[in-house]
Amino acid sequence: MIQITATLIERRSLGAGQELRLRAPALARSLTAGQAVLVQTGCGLAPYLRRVFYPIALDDESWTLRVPADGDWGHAWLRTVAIGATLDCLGSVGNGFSVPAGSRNVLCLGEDAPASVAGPGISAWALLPAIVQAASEGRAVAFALEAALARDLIPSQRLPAAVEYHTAIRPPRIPDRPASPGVGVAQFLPELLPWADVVLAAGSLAFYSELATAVRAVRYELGRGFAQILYPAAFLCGVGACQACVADLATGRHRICQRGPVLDLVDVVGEA
Amino acid sequence: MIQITATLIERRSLGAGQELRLRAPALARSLTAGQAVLVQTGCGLAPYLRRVFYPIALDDESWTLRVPADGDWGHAWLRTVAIGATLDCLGSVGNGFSVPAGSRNVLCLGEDAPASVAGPGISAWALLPAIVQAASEGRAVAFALEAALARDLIPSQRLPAAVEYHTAIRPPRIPDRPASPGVGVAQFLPELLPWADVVLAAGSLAFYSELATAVRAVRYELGRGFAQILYPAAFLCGVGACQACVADLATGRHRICQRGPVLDLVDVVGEA
Amino acid sequence: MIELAPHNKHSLALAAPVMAGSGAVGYADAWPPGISATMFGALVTPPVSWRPRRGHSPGRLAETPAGFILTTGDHNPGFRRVMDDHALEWRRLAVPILMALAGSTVEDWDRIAGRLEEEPGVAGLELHVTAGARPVDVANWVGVVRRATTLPLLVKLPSSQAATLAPAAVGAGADALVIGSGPLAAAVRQDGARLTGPLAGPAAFPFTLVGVAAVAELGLSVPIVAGGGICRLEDAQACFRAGAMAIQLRSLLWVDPAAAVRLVEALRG
Amino acid sequence: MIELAPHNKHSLALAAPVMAGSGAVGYADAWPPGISATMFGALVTPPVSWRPRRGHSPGRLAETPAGFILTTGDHNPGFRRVMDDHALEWRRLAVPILMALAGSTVEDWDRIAGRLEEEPGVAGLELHVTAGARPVDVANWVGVVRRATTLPLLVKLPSSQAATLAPAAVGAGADALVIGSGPLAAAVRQDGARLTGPLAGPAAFPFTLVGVAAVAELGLSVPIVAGGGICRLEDAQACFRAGAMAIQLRSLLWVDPAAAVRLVEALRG
Ligand SMILES: Cc1cc2nc3c(=O)[nH]c(=O)nc-3n(C[C@H](O)[C@H](O)[C@H](O)COP(=O)(O)OP(=O)(O)OC[C@H]3O[C@@H](n4cnc5c(N)ncnc54)[C@H](O)[C@@H]3O)c2cc1C
Ligand SMILES: Cc1cc2nc3c(=O)[nH]c(=O)nc-3n(C[C@H](O)[C@H](O)[C@H](O)COP(=O)(O)OP(=O)(O)OC[C@H]3O[C@@H](n4cnc5c(N)ncnc54)[C@H](O)[C@@H]3O)c2cc1C
Ligand SMILES: Cc1cc2nc3c(=O)[nH]c(=O)nc-3n(C[C@H](O)[C@H](O)[C@H](O)COP(=O)(O)O)c2cc1C
Ligand SMILES: Cc1cc2nc3c(=O)[nH]c(=O)nc-3n(C[C@H](O)[C@H](O)[C@H](O)COP(=O)(O)O)c2cc1C
Ligand code: FES
Ligand code: FES
Repeated sequence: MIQITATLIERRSLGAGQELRLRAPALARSLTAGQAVLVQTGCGLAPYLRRVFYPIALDDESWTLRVPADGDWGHAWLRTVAIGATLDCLGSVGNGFSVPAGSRNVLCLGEDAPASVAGPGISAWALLPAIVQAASEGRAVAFALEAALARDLIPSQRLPAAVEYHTAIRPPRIPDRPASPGVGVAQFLPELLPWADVVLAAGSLAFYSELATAVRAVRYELGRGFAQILYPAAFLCGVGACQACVADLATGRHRICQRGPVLDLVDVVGEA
Repeated sequence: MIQITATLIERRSLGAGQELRLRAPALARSLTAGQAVLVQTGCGLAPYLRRVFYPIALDDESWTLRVPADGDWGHAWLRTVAIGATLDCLGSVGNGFSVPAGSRNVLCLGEDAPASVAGPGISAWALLPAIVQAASEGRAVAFALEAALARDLIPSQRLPAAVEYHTAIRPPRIPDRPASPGVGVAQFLPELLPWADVVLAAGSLAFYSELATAVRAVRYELGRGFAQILYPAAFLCGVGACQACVADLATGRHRICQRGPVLDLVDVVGEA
Repeated sequence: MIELAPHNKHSLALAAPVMAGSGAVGYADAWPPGISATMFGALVTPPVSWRPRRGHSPGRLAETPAGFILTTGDHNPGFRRVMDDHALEWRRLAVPILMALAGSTVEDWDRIAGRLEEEPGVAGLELHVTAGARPVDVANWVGVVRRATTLPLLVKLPSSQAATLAPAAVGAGADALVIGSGPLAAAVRQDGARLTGPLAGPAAFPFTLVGVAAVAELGLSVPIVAGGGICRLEDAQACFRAGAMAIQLRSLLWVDPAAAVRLVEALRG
Repeated sequence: MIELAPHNKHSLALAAPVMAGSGAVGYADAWPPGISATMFGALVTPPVSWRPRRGHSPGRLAETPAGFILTTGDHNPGFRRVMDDHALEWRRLAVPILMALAGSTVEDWDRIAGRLEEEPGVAGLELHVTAGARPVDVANWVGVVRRATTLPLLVKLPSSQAATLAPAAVGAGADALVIGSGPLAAAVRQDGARLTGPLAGPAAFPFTLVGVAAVAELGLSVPIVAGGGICRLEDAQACFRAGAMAIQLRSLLWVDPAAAVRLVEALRG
């Protein structure tokens, strides 16, 4: 992990949200999709806790983060900062997605999971750099995305042309209530799962649990190495000291900044 | 007092400090030199206390504030805000300078008094709108200014051409230590005080006390109506509720947001 | 209507769940822009003592992270002058006025309470219990006032000691509890001196919330009013969920009156 | 050199006035970027208990204005595993290591203290006194540990109760006092649940400062270490002016390690 000062070089509005492109070569070169960056979002000491961002675009010189249109003060601050200002970044945290060399068919699955439901928010936008990279490496990529509102879907022009894109609107999940089958991305899975060599997913824990159920139904077993998921965790230190990020995984209580944030789906739902 | 949203329309750098011009017609039209404006300087609730500014320029549509190059977080925030952003302002607080109709010779006296010495900082820049107005009304204006560092003097090109400008560098005041006579603006007073019909002053309490001594020495008495001073106070509510701004004046304990911030020098040092 | 004195023959019924906390609008004579009596279920005066008090010397304010310390030292012109200057206006206002009794002068409490018994402009009392008070102190102080007046008595407790002191206050006759004053804190003033006093502003809210939840869990039979650092709709909602029946706003009225108006409207809507 | 155990036959001499507070760098195995042992006068481990503790369930973090609440619940792998995994490395480090003993398991304190008497990797102990403890509890707990070990004993007190508890800690044999853990607060987590725990971050500093000043005014004969929300050079200086001999940094190392490095260098320069 390094701490660096990034320069805000571009702001793009997206509805009420924004995308900020930050010049930070040393960080950008070491970042992969699914790794977290902890960004200071204020002057002085408030807000004190850094905001967690997963890159939505990456190149050699810069990375891009997406500021949601929510009421968070740190996000509000990011939306007012002038171009040319510097932002303090700590990253990368943990390990990201990594597509095994031999995987030809990459299935990406996303849910727009706001913070209130899924614990810390995880956005399907975090899959974008992995999608772009897989497509550029000549792999076949399918991307299925669900959201409660059409405006929260990723516009198709943001994806490489070769990506097969499926979208679904579904009512917000109700915690601890089982999902109706065939709603959301689940409707595409009977067709897509047999085709896929590897799955990369970003969403809530409920979304992952439905995914595991679908894999077991369609492929008869869920083996290690088939599906990678981005675990929704709150990070404070990112280095294993503070123990804020612990989660109860199938194998016990672990620090997600050390084990994740990208985990094998089996680590989350167990082997059974 | 009104609460309004002002738009940042211009930023000018001045050394490490900045001048911000804010469009806010309803406020600008009601403001006079020496009245305070309480500005929110952050997103959300931190910093919670508004920063206090005295206008350094005024027109019908806008007012200008000066952000010092200090370590204050609220000031740091103001230095990063993008043009076009909105700032929440509460103002005006109290009463400002007012030059009596018959005064032909206006003497303005200023000290660069940073927050650490004078309690809340008072800057001689707060005199500028009064200087500009008096000059534009055809009065004769002399302005004597002292600062510890040459870079903290107001550049002469910021003053109307007709203003007679005297500057002095003096070592920082040491609290509770009497000043050496003839240091700082004191050296100009034997000549300027007899000439003046009215004095407008902005500086520390020690500065005002030296002024009173000089007036009594040069003019033999200090009467009510001769000298107006800007009292350095910390404001919270600005409406008389919180009692944060109380000061012990010659006549007792008063709320400066109600009695000041511009007071007669006699209110501060007494009649004797 | 929210009844804050359900066990008292005098009702203290609030038309809105938001009160202006002690001194927030002075003696109903210091109104931030856009703030008016009609927004509130009740107004609380600054703390009053029998004799005038000059209060803490100037230099009363220091900033803390997301908050501040303000020590007025119960600065007030004394009971008689307060009544002479303001009681007539209070009778005219359509909103109940609660007189706050200064925590620094508990010896005055019963005398003032007795004089207010027949005063139509004052609907009740808010007693300010100081930090460090023990349950036995609270029982004594509240008991003395209870014997001096039949008016509704709110007792304001330090939030960090609220659960320890609440049973004593209720046992001695409190009609409702206000949680509460912020914990003692210190900060360095702009002039370099250290100022010590109760924490206020948003930084105080986590203590209000812990105090409200702790007192609610005791299951005492009196209404709870939450105050101290409430600035956002979420703060108010967290207090109501934790067991409060009403809230008090104070510094938000000074620092961002428009936000206070939005908060009151959101709670109404 | 800053001597934190002036009355103990074992010296606890710090080469720098800044310590890494309990768990700030894990068991000296979790280093934020740019942070190394050479910056510090001493390192304090996370709180250790005799048996492993799984700690508080996930969802341990909630934000507050200018601060946060983090409840680890003394999550730790137990004394033996800690020693097996880390004691060798501690012997290699050139900086004194203090083992923190978990406030939730005071019954373990003397047993752990006894085992450490001969352990070259551990220079002393930091006892974590929980909020709500009474002077008599502190006297008992510290006394038991004092009889079990001759090692330097730091006793960490809740900042808001520090002046009340300090004499008991010193009377029972504390070599130095750490002021202290933040007052109990509550905040709403991102998922809507309420989390209660000690306040941390800059919002905790006003309580550290009031606690340090209050204990210093007692004039006890032991060094005072200030910790809790120290983030700026001014904070550190205010603690030293109020009577502290050293400071502890913790969350600043996590949230802004570069600022921590600057702070340490400014204090050195
Ligand atoms: C509580 C109090 C105690 C005093 N004690 C002394 C004293 O011991 N010796 C002495 O020489 N002078 C005392 N004074 C007088 C004081 O110094 C002023 O002369 C007086 O407040 C008149 O203020 P003002 O109306 O000019 O100004 P403002 O500050 O504008 O006051 C306007 C009005 O509000 C009232 N007021 C101001 N502050 C408060 C407050 N905190 N609480 C309630 N009402 C307030 C004033 O009495 C006045 O009626 C006292 C004043 C007050 C308010
Ligand atoms: C204190 C503790 C109590 C446990 N109790 C149980 C139990 O009762 N039942 C059960 O099934 N499993 C328990 N476990 C096992 C736990 O769920 C993990 O399986 C174990 O931490 C292995 O973690 P790891 O190395 O994979 O992951 P990481 O979280 O990356 O841990 C890496 C290393 O750090 C250590 N570690 C992690 N967190 C802490 C901490 N907070 N304090 C000190 N060391 C830490 C781990 O033990 C491991 O050596 C416990 C673990 C710990 C740390
Ligand atoms: C100026 C001021 C004076 C206060 N005086 C008292 C008081 O006399 N009695 C009391 O119990 N609390 C007092 N407090 C604490 C407040 O009741 C409340 O806990 C605090 O203001 C935090 O709430 P706020 O942020 O909404 O202002 C005072 C607070 C302030 C700011
Ligand atoms: C993760 C975490 C765990 C803590 N655990 C303890 C503890 O076990 N014992 C204790 O006395 N204080 C504990 N505290 C309080 C800290 O010692 C300290 O008071 C607090 O972290 C504020 O300081 P900081 O902002 O520098 O982190 C803990 C704080 C945190 C953040
Ligand atoms: S974020 Fe601190 S341990 Fe994982
Ligand atoms: S600023 Fe509140 S009374 Fe003057």
